[in-house]
Amino acid sequence: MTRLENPSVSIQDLSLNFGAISVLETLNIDVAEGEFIVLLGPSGCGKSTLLNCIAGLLDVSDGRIFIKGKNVTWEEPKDRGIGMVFQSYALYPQMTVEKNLSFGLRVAGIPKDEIAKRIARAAEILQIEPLLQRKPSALSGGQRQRVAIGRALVRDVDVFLFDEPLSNLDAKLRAELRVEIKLLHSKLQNTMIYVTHDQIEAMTLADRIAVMKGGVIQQLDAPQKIYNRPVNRFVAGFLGSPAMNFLDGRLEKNDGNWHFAVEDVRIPLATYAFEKEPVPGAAVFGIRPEHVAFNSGSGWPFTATANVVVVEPMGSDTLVWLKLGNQNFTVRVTSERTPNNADTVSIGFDPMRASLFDAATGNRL
Amino acid sequence: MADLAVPLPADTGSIGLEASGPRGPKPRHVFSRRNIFLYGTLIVVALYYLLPLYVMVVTSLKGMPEIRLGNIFSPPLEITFEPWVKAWSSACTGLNCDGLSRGFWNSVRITVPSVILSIAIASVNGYALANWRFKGADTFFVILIVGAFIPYQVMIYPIVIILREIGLYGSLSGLVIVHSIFGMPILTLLFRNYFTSMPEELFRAARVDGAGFWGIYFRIMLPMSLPIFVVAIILQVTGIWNDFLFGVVYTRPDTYPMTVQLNNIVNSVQGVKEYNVNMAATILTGLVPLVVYFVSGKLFVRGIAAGAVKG
Amino acid sequence: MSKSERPNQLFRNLNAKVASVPMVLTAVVIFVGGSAWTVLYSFTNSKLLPRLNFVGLDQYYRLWSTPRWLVSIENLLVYGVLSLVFSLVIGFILAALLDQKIRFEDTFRTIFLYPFALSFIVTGLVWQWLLNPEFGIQGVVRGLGWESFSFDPLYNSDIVIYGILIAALWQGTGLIMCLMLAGLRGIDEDIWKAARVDGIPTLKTYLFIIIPMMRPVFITALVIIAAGIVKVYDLVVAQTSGGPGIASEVPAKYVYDYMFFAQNLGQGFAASTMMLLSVVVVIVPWAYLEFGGKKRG
Amino acid sequence: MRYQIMSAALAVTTALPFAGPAAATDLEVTHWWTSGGEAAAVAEFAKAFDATGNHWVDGAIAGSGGTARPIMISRITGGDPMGATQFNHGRQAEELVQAGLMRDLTELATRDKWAEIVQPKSLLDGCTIDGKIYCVPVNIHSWQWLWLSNAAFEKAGVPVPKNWNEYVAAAPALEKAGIIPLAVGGQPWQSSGAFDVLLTAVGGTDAFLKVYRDKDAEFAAGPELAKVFKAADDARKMAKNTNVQDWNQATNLVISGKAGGQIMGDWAQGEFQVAGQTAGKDYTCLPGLGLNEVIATGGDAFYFPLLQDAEKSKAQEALAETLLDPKTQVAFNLKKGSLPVRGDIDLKAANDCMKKGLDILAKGSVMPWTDQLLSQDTQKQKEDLFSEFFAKPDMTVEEAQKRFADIVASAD
Repeated sequence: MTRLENPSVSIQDLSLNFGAISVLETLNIDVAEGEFIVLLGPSGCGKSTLLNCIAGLLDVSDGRIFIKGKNVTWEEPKDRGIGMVFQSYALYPQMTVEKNLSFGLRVAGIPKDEIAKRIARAAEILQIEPLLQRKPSALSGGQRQRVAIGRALVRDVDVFLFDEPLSNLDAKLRAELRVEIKLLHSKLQNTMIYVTHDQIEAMTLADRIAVMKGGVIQQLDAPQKIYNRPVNRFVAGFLGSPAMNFLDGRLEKNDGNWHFAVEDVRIPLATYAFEKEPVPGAAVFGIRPEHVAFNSGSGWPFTATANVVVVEPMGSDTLVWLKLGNQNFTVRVTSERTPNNADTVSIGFDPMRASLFDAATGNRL
Repeated sequence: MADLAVPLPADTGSIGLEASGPRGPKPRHVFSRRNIFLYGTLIVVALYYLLPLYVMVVTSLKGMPEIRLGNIFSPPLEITFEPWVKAWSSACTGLNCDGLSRGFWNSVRITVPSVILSIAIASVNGYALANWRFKGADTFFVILIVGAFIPYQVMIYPIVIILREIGLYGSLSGLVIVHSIFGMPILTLLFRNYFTSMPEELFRAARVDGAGFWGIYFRIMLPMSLPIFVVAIILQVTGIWNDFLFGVVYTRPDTYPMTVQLNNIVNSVQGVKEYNVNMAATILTGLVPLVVYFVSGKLFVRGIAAGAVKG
Repeated sequence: MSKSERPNQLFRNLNAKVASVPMVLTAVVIFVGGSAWTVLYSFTNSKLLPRLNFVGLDQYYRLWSTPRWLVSIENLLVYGVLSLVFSLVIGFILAALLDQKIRFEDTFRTIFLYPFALSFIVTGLVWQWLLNPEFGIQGVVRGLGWESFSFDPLYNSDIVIYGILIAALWQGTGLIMCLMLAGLRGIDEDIWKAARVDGIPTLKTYLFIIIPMMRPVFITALVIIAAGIVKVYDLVVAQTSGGPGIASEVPAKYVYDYMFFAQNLGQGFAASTMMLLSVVVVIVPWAYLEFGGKKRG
Repeated sequence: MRYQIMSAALAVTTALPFAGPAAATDLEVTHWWTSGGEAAAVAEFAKAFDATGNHWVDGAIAGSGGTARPIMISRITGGDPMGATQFNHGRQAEELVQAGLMRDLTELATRDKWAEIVQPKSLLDGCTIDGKIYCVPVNIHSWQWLWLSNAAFEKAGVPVPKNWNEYVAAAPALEKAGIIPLAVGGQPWQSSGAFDVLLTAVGGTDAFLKVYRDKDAEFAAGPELAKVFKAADDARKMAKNTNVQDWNQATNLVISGKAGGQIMGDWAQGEFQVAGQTAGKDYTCLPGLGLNEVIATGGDAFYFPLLQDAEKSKAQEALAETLLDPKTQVAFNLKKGSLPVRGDIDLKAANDCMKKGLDILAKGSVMPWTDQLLSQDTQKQKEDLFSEFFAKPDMTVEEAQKRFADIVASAD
């Protein structure tokens, strides 16, 4: 991978195993100054473990961690210049909000007036001034998470670590706080590393997303890039809702042109940008539901007919579940163009927007 | 729950559907079969549990002639507190005729430091095991738990030797150490389970905040551990107060705890067994743990839930 | 990565290690050391004082040909199985009854729990008194006119162990009930709702849904009861002194009597080694599964 | 240990300047004499010892010797010895002496000529190990007594028996009158002791010695012992309704006329005395069960752990002297119901039963007892056997005798 010039956080060849079980395998990431990185993946992929390693809460088996150019691999968490926000807020229940915010500072022996100044600033930024004298049990979930963020804020650190901070909140609050975190980032310009399994959070917040699976980073890229050009079938399937359509078939070259053959349909691949010169054989063809349209004539490089199975109106748009031959296929269309159940419709798309994967390795072709 | 049977509301006029059907709160009966069975069982069982206490109290208030004649369940015809006075201040063992009073203060002097020391050690142990696992800690813990099952008799002799070698045999501090050792397995287990059940993120947050081993223990964990401390205190107060074996083996007569004195009084039969004095002595000896229970029973149940059930 | 960069492993978590010193000392010196010492001397013919005069397995041959030891083992098995079963069953039933949102729950709970505050010595004395055939329960019932009524467990060799069991259950079920109650309270209300909607009868809900969910509570209760069973001593001493004859002897008492009354340490050590062995065989695998090697998520 | 010695030495040096002649030294004395008669007797020792200017700190441990001995031994071996402690003289303290934990009293004994004053001589033998004297015998206790309640026999309408055989014959009449014929407490040592008494009475002194001194297992399995077991079987049947544990409760059954009699040592006499009963009028005593009038010279003795404190060591000597003092001996033994260890004192105040005992002693019909002959281990096995035998009616006489012979075979 490419190394950044002056990374804020740099992880080099990081490995972690519990006995024989390998949790993280030779990870490498560089995070730029002020960058917002999201670690995304299904549960058990190692994303929280990686975050805990960065925080110093877990001892690594091998590799090094640098923060601000300093090797912190064996440093205590408090000495790493990090602040951390937890999923369950982890507020000290017996302390008031103010005491919660100041605990770390008091432990570090920072002067009282300095503590007061920092708390005032954090409280202002997060708009929690009226809550300072309350106990955590008297706060709502959203307020608690604000306080938890405030605790990281007052530490005056370079790197913020978020461990699924919004997972315990209901959908509405989650959306609100998501925006607040984004604002906070643009205001503070700190480096932030954010763990989540929610792809919307990842897409909306991240400068770059690291999609993880099985302790390995699958792809580290800007959100749009990951969405549009996933490097393998796992990443393609994990991002996007509803998930990308996958058709199992064969890659064939007929008359000098590449085609993807699925059952009796042949999809021309003239517009598709191959990563490298392909070879014929089994492959998977992926296309996102919103990149397919109901055909109202020609103009698409590829068209076919399919049977409607279920129609799901979602308000702004509609999901239509189809059968293309024997394979399931979803299409997202605007609400006005909704077919009826059991209709036969014709569909079309541009293979330029599709992704082709090797059937065996799952890698992008 | 137990409100009286609610009469069906009077017909308030037809609204189209069946007018006389059930409406409003479902009627309930105080004397439903379920309730009779439930409370009946509970009361019968409660009687079984209360019977011995009742007999103890009643007997301790009777004079000896009445005990010889009457049945043990009948209430005293003539209430006398003499057995209590005798048990407390003048029952004899050998030449010592100062009853249980001496043993009471010995028990206090043994129980207080033992409870404090054993809980201090066990809570720190449990905390270290739950949050600061180091290599080999589990092995020691397993040994400790297995130790909870070892009959005390196996250990009496080796401990006599160890105490002799460190020069603490027969002293109060020796006994305090013994109590701390034998209280350790169960208490450590309780504390470990309790601390494990606390959200680990809290501990992580405190570490990020820069608190160390002792900082987290005293400033984060301790203030949150009231329920489990109550359980530990109750278990230890009753356990140590009620101990007989260690009290008799590791102390000398002038520091005998109350239970040993009780045993002495009960077994020092002078002619006829004075059952009323024995019962009074028995109640007096059990009084301290009983009071502790009655005062903190609710907290005990809550603490048990926190420390014993999870993990 | 070169390993030399790591700080000395010994000093990592130093405070935790220092804090664990009492535990480690207790585990190693007292429990392991004391046990090893006991096992070692069980192969000697030590009498009043421990002496390293080895006689091989002689003490064990004698132990297993002593009727009293065999009676003790049998008693422990009977007592152990029954007290385990009854403690769990009674404890659970009481907890289930208390969990019915009844009135006076606190009162009932206190009544069931208070005997736990009393020592075995006290328990033994009270029940000795209640079970005395002359003026105890038997005497009172006979006095009421039922002359042939017979209930004298403490003076009947065949059933004396049940007399001890009655007292032990009286003393110990309260705590088990407490544990079970805590366990029941920890069960998600939704489970009950689901069972009710599905029309599963209460009894079946308990048997097939609730009890399996309470596995950790049962294990804790099991440990507490089992630890008490192996150690049962004071109660027997206070209630029957092992009598009538040797009918209510238990292993822990055999150990104590032979070590101190008979002044035959070797024999006492051999008996305690057998107890230790059975404890280790049963407990260690369980303890290791339960507490060892388990990683936190 | 070393610290203790040092601090003890320190205590001595600092204490010396202040130690005037009147300085009272506290000496803790442990014993298991806690019943009414016993406590009254031991009070005599305490009184006499306090009169020497020292102070008797009473360390009574209730229960029985079996409960108390382990505690005493733990304290001596644990490095926290008391000033003096009771044991039954004989083999109980043997190993403590061999381990050098007990004080050698030979010097004192020679000075005070114990060899001359202690009667019978065998008593001092029990205190002697490797030619050195380690204990002070304080009394002679003999087990071979049958105590009978005159009131009970009167109620049953039969004459008070003169010996064991008549007693067995009178049992049905007693039973018919609602009286327990024979009281045997539940504590194991009582049934075991009762058997030994039957062995001397029914089998004779020689049989007793052959079994316990010579450990003749073949003899123990033989027909002569079968006779004794037959008698034990009678006793078992007569005792089956005794529902008490302690020996003095059993004695109390006799005192109150609820039981016909009890086989118990002479210490039972103290209980009759405390209850205000008179020998001959209210109760009858039959030494040797009326069959074989001998006195076993068992008894109690005081041992003195080796102490580092010079003051306390001196007090130990004062206590030893006090214990053997003629006046104390009389006062103590009258209360205790035992016989004095000195032949040169006059027990005018002795009651009928004690006089019977003194006569037998004077005739020289003495024999050693199990405490001297058997190890505690063997005695415990014997106790287990006989307590089971007495409690389990379905245990056959033959089985009991076989197991008895096995114990004798492995005895030491």
